[in-house]
Order: sequence, then C-alpha cells, then structure tokens
Amino acid sequence: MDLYEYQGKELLRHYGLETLPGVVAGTPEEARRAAETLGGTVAIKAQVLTGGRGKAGGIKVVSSPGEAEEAAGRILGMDIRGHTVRRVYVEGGAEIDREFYLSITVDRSAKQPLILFSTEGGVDIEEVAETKPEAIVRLHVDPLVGLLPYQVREIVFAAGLEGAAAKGVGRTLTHLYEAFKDLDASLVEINPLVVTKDGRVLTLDAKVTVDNSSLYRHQEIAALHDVEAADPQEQRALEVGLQYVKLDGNVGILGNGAGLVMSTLDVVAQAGGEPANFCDVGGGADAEQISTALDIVTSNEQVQSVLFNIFGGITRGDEVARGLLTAIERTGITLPIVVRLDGTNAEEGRRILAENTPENVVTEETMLDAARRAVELARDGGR
Amino acid sequence: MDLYEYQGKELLRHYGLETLPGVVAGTPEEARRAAETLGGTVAIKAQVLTGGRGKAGGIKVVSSPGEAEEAAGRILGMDIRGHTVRRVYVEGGAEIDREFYLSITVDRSAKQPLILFSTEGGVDIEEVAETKPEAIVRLHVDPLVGLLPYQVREIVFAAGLEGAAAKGVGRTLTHLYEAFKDLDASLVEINPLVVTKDGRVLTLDAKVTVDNSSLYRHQEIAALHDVEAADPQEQRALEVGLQYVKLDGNVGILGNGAGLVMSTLDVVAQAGGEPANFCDVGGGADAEQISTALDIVTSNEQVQSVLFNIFGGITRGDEVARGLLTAIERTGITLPIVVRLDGTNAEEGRRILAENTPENVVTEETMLDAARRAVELARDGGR
Amino acid sequence: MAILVDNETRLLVQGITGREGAFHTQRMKESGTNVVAGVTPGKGGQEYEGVPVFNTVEQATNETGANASVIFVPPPFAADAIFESLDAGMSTVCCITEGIPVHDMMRVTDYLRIKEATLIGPNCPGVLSPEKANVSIMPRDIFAPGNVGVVSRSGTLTYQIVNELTQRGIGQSTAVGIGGDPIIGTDFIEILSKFEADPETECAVMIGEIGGNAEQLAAEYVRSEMQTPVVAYIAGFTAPEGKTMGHAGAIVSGGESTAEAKSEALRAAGIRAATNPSEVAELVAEALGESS
Amino acid sequence: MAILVDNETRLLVQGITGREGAFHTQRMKESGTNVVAGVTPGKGGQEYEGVPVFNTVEQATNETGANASVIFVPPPFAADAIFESLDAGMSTVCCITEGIPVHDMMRVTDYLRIKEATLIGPNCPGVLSPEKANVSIMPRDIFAPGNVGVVSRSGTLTYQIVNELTQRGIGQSTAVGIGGDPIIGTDFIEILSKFEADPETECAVMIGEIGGNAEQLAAEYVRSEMQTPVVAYIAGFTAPEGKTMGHAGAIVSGGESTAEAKSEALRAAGIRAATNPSEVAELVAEALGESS
Repeated sequence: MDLYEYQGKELLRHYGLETLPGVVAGTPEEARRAAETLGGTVAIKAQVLTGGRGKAGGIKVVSSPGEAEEAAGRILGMDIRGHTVRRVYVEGGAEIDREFYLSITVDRSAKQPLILFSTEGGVDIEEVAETKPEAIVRLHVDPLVGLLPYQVREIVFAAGLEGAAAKGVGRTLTHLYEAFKDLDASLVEINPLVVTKDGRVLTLDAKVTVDNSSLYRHQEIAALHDVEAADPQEQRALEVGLQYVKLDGNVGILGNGAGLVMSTLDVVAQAGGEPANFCDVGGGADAEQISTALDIVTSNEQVQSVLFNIFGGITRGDEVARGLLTAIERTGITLPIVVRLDGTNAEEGRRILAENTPENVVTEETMLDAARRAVELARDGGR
Repeated sequence: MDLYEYQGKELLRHYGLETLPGVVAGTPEEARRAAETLGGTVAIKAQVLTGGRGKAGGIKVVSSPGEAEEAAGRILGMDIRGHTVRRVYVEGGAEIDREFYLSITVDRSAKQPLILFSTEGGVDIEEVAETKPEAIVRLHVDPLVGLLPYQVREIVFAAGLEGAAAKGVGRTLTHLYEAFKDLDASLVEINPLVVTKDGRVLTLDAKVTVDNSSLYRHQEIAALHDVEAADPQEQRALEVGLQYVKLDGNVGILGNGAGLVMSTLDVVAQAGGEPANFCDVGGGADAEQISTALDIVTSNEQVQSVLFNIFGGITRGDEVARGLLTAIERTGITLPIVVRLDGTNAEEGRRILAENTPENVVTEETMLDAARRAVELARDGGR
Repeated sequence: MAILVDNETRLLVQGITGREGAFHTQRMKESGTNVVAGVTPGKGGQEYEGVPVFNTVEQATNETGANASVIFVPPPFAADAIFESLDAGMSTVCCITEGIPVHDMMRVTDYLRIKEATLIGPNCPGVLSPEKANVSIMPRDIFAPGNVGVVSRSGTLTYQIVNELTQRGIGQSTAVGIGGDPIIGTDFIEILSKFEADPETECAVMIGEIGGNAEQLAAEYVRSEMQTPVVAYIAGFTAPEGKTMGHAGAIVSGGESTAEAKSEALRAAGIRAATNPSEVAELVAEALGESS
Repeated sequence: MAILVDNETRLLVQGITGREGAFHTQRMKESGTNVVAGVTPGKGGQEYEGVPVFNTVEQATNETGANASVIFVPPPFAADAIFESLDAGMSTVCCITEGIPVHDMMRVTDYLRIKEATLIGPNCPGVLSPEKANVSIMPRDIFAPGNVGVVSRSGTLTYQIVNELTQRGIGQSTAVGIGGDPIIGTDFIEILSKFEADPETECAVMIGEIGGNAEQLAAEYVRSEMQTPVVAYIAGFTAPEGKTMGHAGAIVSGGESTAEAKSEALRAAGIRAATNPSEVAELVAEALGESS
C-alpha cells in the first residue's frame, strides 16, 4: 500500500525524522489559508501516488498566500500519470545546503533490507544509478541483527560527511530503519534528504510503501487507504479478495493464479487478440468470488468475449462451475464466454457445466484453443 | 549485580508481570503500618541478597499489624548466610492454587538464554533437577530471533496448562523474556510463580541479577546498588576497579588476573599456608591502583605477610614496581612483602625495586618459591 | 529418485484441522503420501482422518518421526509455524500459506542460514514426486512418474505445463512450486542444483514470470554449472508494468525485469525458452530426444 | 605451522589510537607481526606508527588486504566492532576488550554461526604464534617457537605456564587465550581440534579454571577425538565458592564446576592433570618424551 507524501511524513516524524511544517489542502482557498499560517515562502505540492510530479508541474514554490491559492488552483485536478490530484501539501521553506538520496527497500535476491544512499540527491536517481553507479552506496542489513552503528558510520563516511551533518544523517538513517521495520515497509525513500544552511537534516520528500500482507497488524495505516483514488472496479475486486487490472483490448480474462493469468494474456496476444482486462481469482476462490469476478470483468463496455481459464489446485472445478452458472443467472450476461477448466475437481465442474450449459457458454479442451476461440468471438463482436 | 526481591518485582511489574501489593519496611513500626495499610494476612519477608531465607526463618505469615510488628522485630537484624537483614518486605496474601518454577538464565555452553520451567514450584528446585529431571522443561532461545510464540506454547502444553492459567503463564513468560533482555539480566527467577484460586498468575518471589558489564546503560539499576550491604573493603576495591575477597588465613595475596590469583591461592595452600584474602588488580592496573590494592589487603589485621605475584601482560612491571613503592611509602607498611614480578616491562620493574628496595620487601624468581617464602614469613608472624 | 520428497517422507501437516489443511491432508493421503502427524495447538490428542493430532511440532516429531512438514496456518501465525518446524529438525518445510508479511519472511530466511533444512514457499503449491509423495495442493491426477524436474514461481501455470507434459507422455521426477512472494525460502538455483544432482532427472523445466531477477541469476547458473538440459518458460510478455513507488526497486534489480529481458538472458545462456506452455512440452521432448 | 595466526596474517587493529591499542600495536609490530592497518572512526587518513588509519574496517580491508583483526575498543562499542570485522570477512577476530555485556556477546556468537571466522575472546589476551605473529597483549619475550599448543581461559596464568615451558626449553606452536567471560567466541574444543589438525603441534596444554563446564566438555572431546597428548591445569582449588543468586545456574551447569570436579573429569578422560603451573611443564616434557 502506497502512502501519500504527507501521510508518509506524518509516520516518519513519529520515528524522529525532521520535516518542514506543512498542511494538507483540498481546495485553493484552503491552500491560501495554509500559506498564511505557515508564512513566508511555501511549496505547493501535488499529492499523488506516483513519481514524476515535479516534471509534470505538480510542485510550485510561491511567496504569498495569493500565489499559493493560484498555484493550488492550477495543480488541483491535474492529471499526473493517470492520477488525479485531489489534495496538495502546502509546506514551509528552508535554505538548502546539500541534497542526498536515502532509501531502504527489500532486496529479493539477498532476502534482506537494502539501504541506498547517494550524495547526488534531488535529481533523477535512476539515471545516477546507471551513469555513475559508484555515487550510490549500497548496504545490506541483516534482518535479525538490525542496523549496526558501524553500518551507519560506513554510510556517513562514504558520503564524506563530518560534524553536525554526519550526526544528523546518521541519526536519520537509524530512525528510518526503525520506521522501515516497525511499519513493515517495503520501501521508505527520501529524495531529497537535505542539510540546511543552519545544519539541520530534513526529510523533504517521502515515499512510503507498506507491505499489504502486514496491514492486519497496522490498522491505523490500513485506515489511510484512499478509496477515492482507486479504480472503482479494482476496489470492488480487492474488497472480495480478487485482483483486477484494466487494459485496452476486447477480451475479458478470468483465471486463477498470477502466472496462469499472465500466460493467458500472452497466449491471447499470440492468437492475435488484445485483453480488455483481467481478474485473478487466486487460490481457493469460491462460487461467490467467481460470480463477482465475472461481473467485474464484463462490466467493462469494451469486453466482447470472456476467456475463463481455470486450472484448479486449491480452487476447485465444481465451485468454479457453480460460480459461473450463478453469475450468468444473476447478471443475465449474454456475452460469449469461453471456458477452459482443468485440475482439482475439474471433471465434476465440467459435468455441472455440461448439464446446465447456457447458450452463450462454450468449452474448450486446451488453453491455446480457448484463447483462439475467445479472440475469434471478440472479433465477431459479442455485444 | 543482585537485586533485592522488592527491587526485582518493581522492575518486573514494568514489563507486565503481576505481583501482590507490598511495602518495604526498615523498622518493626514501619512493618506494622504497612500491615495496616495492606490489611488482612500479610507475609513479612527478609530482604537479603542470598537464597534460603525461608529455611532460616526469614519469612513469617501473620494476620494482624501487631503480629507484623513483632515478626519484623525478630527478622530485622537477623543473619542469613552472612547477610544481615536490614529491610523486610511486607506483602499481601493470596489464595494459591498451583505453584510453578520459572527462570531465564544464560547458558554458557549453548551461548543462549535458557528457560527453565517446572510444575514443581515453590520447593527446592535443585533437588527436583537431580531427582526428577523430567519435571523441568528446558528451552533455549535464539538471542537474535527472540522468544517465539510456539516456544511459549511448548512450555504451556508441557506444563499441562489450559484456559486462563495457560494464557496467564504464557503471557508471564513472554513478558519475563522481554525483561530479561531489556534489563541485560543474567538471571530472572520466579519461584514460586503461582496460579491463584481466582485464576490470576502471580510472581510471588523474584530473583533478578543484572550483568555488571551492562550497568553503564542501566543507570537506574546501577543506582540501586546497596553500598551498606557490601563489605567496606570490597566496596573500596570496586570503586577503583579492583576485585577483593576476604578469606580466613594469614597470607595476603595480590596478583593480576583471576586465573593467576586463583593459582596463587592454590600454590600457597600447597606450600602449607592459608590465604587471608586476595586482590585481583586485573589488566592494565596503574601505580595508583596497585597502591590502593596493597592498602586494602594489608588493612586486614590477620595478614602476617603479603605475596605480590604479578605476571605482566597489559599490566606493566614498571608501574607495578612504582605502585608498590608508593604504597609502602604512603602507608608505612612494615609487614613482609614477597614480590614476584614477570612479563611486560618486568625487567624495568625489577630494576626500580632493586634500586629502592625497602627493608621489608624480598623478591623471588618463581611463583612456587615466592609462595613458600610468604607462607614461611607469615608463620613467623609479620606484625 | 526424486528431490525433496519421496517414499522416505514422513509428513506432518501444520494446521491440519483448518479448512484447507483438512481438505488437502485428505488429498495428500489419497496420493499415497505417508502423513504421520498433524499439529493444531489445543487439539492435541485428537485424530483427524486417521492422523494423530499434536499440540506442538516437537511432540509430533518425537512421537512419529516426521521429517517433512507442510504448513496451512493463517498468515499471522505462519512464520512462527516455520520456525517451529525448522527447530524441530524437519529437512523439508513446505509453506502453502499466502499473505505472510515480507518482514516476517526476511527473519525466517535469515534464520534458515543456520539450518540444514529446505524451506519451499511460502505462497506456493508445494512439492510433488509422482507416485512417491505429494506435499502440495497440486492436482495429482495431471502428474505421471518420469524424468523431468519442474520448478516454478507460479502455481497454476505449473499445473498447466505439467499437464501438457503428461499428455505428451512425458513424466516428472519432482515438481516444485517455489512460490511467487518477494521473499521465498528456496530459489530456482537451489532446486536446479538438486535436479542436476539427481540421477533420475534428465531434463529440468523452469517456469518464471516478470519481476525480480531470479530467472537471470538462474540462467547464469545453468550456463556455468549444469549438464542437465533446461527448458524455460516466462509468463508476462503482455502484462502491464507493475506500479511501484519510488526508485529504489529499479535500482536494486539493476536491470530489466520484463519477460523479454528474462527470455533473452535465458537464450543467451543456451537455455531453450518457450513462448507458450504448449511449446514447453515440445522443447522438453526435443531435449530428451537429444540427450538419450 | 601454527594455528589462527602466522606469517600470512595481515593484521588490522581496531581502536589503534586508544591508549591500549597504541601501546600494543607498537609491541605487536616489534614482535614482527605484519600490522597493515588501524581503524578509528573519524581518524581515517592519519598514520600511526607507520600504520595507515581508516574510518571503517571495510575500507581498511579493501585497501590493505587485512585478514585478521584485534579489537581494543571500549566495551559499549566492542560488539559493534566485532560485527564490523566479521562482516568485512576477517578470518580471525581477536577481541581483547574486557567488560562487554553478556547479551551483546550472545548476539555476536549467534551471528558467528553464519560466518566462517574464528572469534577469540572477548576479555582475552589474544593469540601468539612465536616468531610468526603476535595478535595479543601477551609479553612476547617469554615465548619460544616449538611444538606445544597452549589454550587457556586465563591470561596471566597462560604467561606463567608459557614461561615455565620456555624455561624448560619447550617452545610453543601457538598460544591462545580464549577468555574468561561467560560467553566467548571460541571454546576449548574448537582450539583443541585445530591443534589436533596442526602437524606441528605435538602436545596441547589446556589451562582451565572454576566455573562452567567447558573443561568437562573438552575432556570428553579429548578422550573421543584426539591423538595429540593433552596436559591440563585447573586453577581455583582453594578459591571461595562464587556467590550466585537463584538456582538456575546450578541446574544449567548440571554438575559441579569446582576445580576438583574438573580435574577428576580430566583424569577420567586420560588427560595428564597438573596441580600447579610448574608441574605443567614437567608433564609436557613427559608427554613429548613419550610421543617422540
């Protein structure tokens, strides 16, 4: 779960990281009042769950409440990489001396937290990683041992820091690791982390991603989930434990397991078709979930045919078949549905389907044949 | 550092362990008032840094403030295994249903914390360990991983506990491990841990020993150190970083390093002598420490001769020699002192001594010869 | 022979009395797996499907000699269940549970370094050696005994490909679903090395997907260390790019984690890379033909 | 040959600019030890006694190829220093520091299980292979090169006994002070096994003391695994019983930790046990006479 800058900063402050004073505003008027309260130069920053807002014009530095109102008016409602800006963060200013990049993430290969630090902060860090990899210090943390003082020193010395800045950056890293661990984060990223001319070390931007699987023990973070920002269908899928993603073609895809679903997308593409969307019903899906999944997939107007590809492990063929029949009955769907059912209790599932086959349902033996048939039917126009 | 029962309980309460209400009393009058405040049946418990107080008559259960005063009067001032009782703990009563033994200590061989639990609590647990070892459950904790929920279950199931008692004991163990770790304890022992008839799990006695080496990060515990209870000479030695122990013979022993000092005691015994005391000046002792050490060793009236056995590693022979001369000058000691000096800068040390040898100082080449000489001189009566 | 589980496997089921645990215990027994014990705290002393249930893994192991475990306990308790199995000395631990927090798994895999056990998963379908042992939620009917080792990050895609193999008359030595979570106990390389060491396995199939760089690392391993022919398939050529915040992820993986990049790395290492599941079976047949 | 440190040792001194670190660096250099680097955070770039000083161990190791370290940093920072050396890939780490909290050391020794390094100490005099390398605070003048391996829990007692050996014309292969703290990196058994494997070591001397049961465990090891003759000495026959609160300690050690009990266990294992330091040298001479 991704957090907005202002939410991430709020959490990090609890761990002792220092930030500038700031206020969230949902309207230009609120932004003006925030700027009045903060006084002096302020930054108006678009709150979106994506990067690149700076380049997209989502950040403006202004020097009066009037300008703040005007800037907020321009930024609110903006579309940044498919995300609509619905809030801005109005933040006080600081005199920046140096800018760093600092993040902690999960390194899948090493199976450990990885700290990345660079003195080349505030810029496109991915470019730095490519063109000047030695400018990024990498340091793994043993998860059972935790971050050790010597590791903090390694970062600080590698950065060539001394005195107050060294102490401040060291302290920030120590606190950030605590936050990373306590919050079950999969990412905490500060870019830039700045040293001000008066020697303070400030978190100027914060990207925090919390592991979805851990949300059961972070109720207060789970509550931050921004329902409005999510796609309504994705949201509906999530609520019943399904994963739904919208694409641009005309074949709706339903399958179980990320791998099989991805493979189904590939096979549909190889058959000359284009997926309209897909819904992964995961392991152990029951009739109710299958029904909801079909409903979500077909609610997309572009869908002309549905490819239903299930290979049962935990998911049982009989439940899949019943779910499909229930969904068709409930929703009165008339779109062509190509079903391919295999694995656990598949035989019983196929029997159930055969006994009750609605007119718009066809079954195929293999995944390839099912994909070809679905593409064909979509081309003919199902609606 | 050993803590008194009431101090240990105070600390454990912070970690969520439940105890009975209690008040510390230094006089019979205070004990009476405590019993009035607590009401009903109370226990008057001698506070001493040793075990076996029950057998020694250091615990009395009484049912009125008057009896409390009387019992405290008997217990205060009592000598229990060489410890004078200067305080009693007046503690409320409870209706006990079952008694357990629970402790966490450091297992040197395994290099891990070891949990010991027994349903045979409240009795002589060492005897249980010998006669009925299967009645004690042993469980090691990986110090980096910490105590795991399954381990708590293992203890609880092994004890045959169910329901509220199982939950209560499990919670107590979890909290006790936290305390053990946070407090840098080398021992936390609860004997008995009781389940009351109304299902509460109570810490009825508590022995807590905190690792001396960790006291620099536990100022609040270090402050509990009971100066009055310590031997004044041991206390004086500790304050300058020396270890002093009083024994019963007539040869005072000064050496560096626990091993060499112990070996010196053995060799003195083999030479037919009896050590009066010993002082380990440790590694890196300087002139000032040597001087204090000699002063402490000779302050014991039984000492008739001093055996000064130094083999320098970190300790340097020249400093030892200078310390010895300074000490003799300062204190005007006339007791015979047998010096044996070897190791780092020993030659220089011997030169310094040779140039300034006071009348009462003799040097010997070997440890055995030095021991024999010291025993001889002590037998002749040095004072 | 087979890897990880076989006729010597004495299986313990953690979470045997739960819905999934119960269902799959029955199925594993039906596959002829020697299920010797179950564990559900608080239900010790009961019996389930003829399998004795214990309160703790240690007790179960002491009394039944279990040497492998499969875990069906809910996510908040799953890491603890893995620790319990590791400490009880299991040689293979297979964690089916989906949704274990990543930080829990980092602690587990860190601890694993001092154990000699193999942890498969979590969030995986398990391990199945046809007609020897089924320590999985995989549908056993699609399997046939044979000489092809299968290792996969994806559950259902494994079934798909195993099915294709069996329908072509190609049996399997062992199929291992290593799981799709960010942090898993065992990676491709460790399983491939076991297949390489297994005299019965004549060809290995590796099924990957987008994300991470495990396939590239495995490709390098295959190139430098393996004699056994390897056929690979990567899913996700047309999948949309995953949305991740921040830059750290991209910097860490240090390269493309797309299906194209992976397939390219595989081909560069001399691995036969299929473009769809059916082609996998064809390429395996080809590889077996060559090697025999 | 020798064990742990020899002519190949490239030594790094952690805490080189402190009082003890500085004093012993000079002495170790005088003994001919190849001291290649020092570390004191914040003093990187300086030189000390001709030894370059670095801010971190990693940096020092990268630039000088150090493969062993000796630690003189104060107790609150010593565990961190050990971790730093272990992570930098040192093969031998020798921690002289006295007074490290026991819980810190439990974390270190736990971590040590995943490392191939040998940690000697803490609270130990170090390791010295005469005329090869001196990674210790031991007075080198008392040593002579030879074929007797010495391992001891006590510092000064080691000097005493080495001195007696040398005076009798018996030289040493390596002397190891393993330290007297409750939790140490390396126990008697590990050092004895290294002596057993060292072709140069013809006799091993083990110096123990009261407390714990390390000597008994070592005795059992010597009995069952060693060919090399072992001479032992235990100090503390007349030492007063240590005062410990509670019963757990007595239950854990599971037996007597007195000098008598230890000597008895040694003799029962066929080990020559001396009753005073001088006798050690006699028994070693006897053992060497027999074995040659």
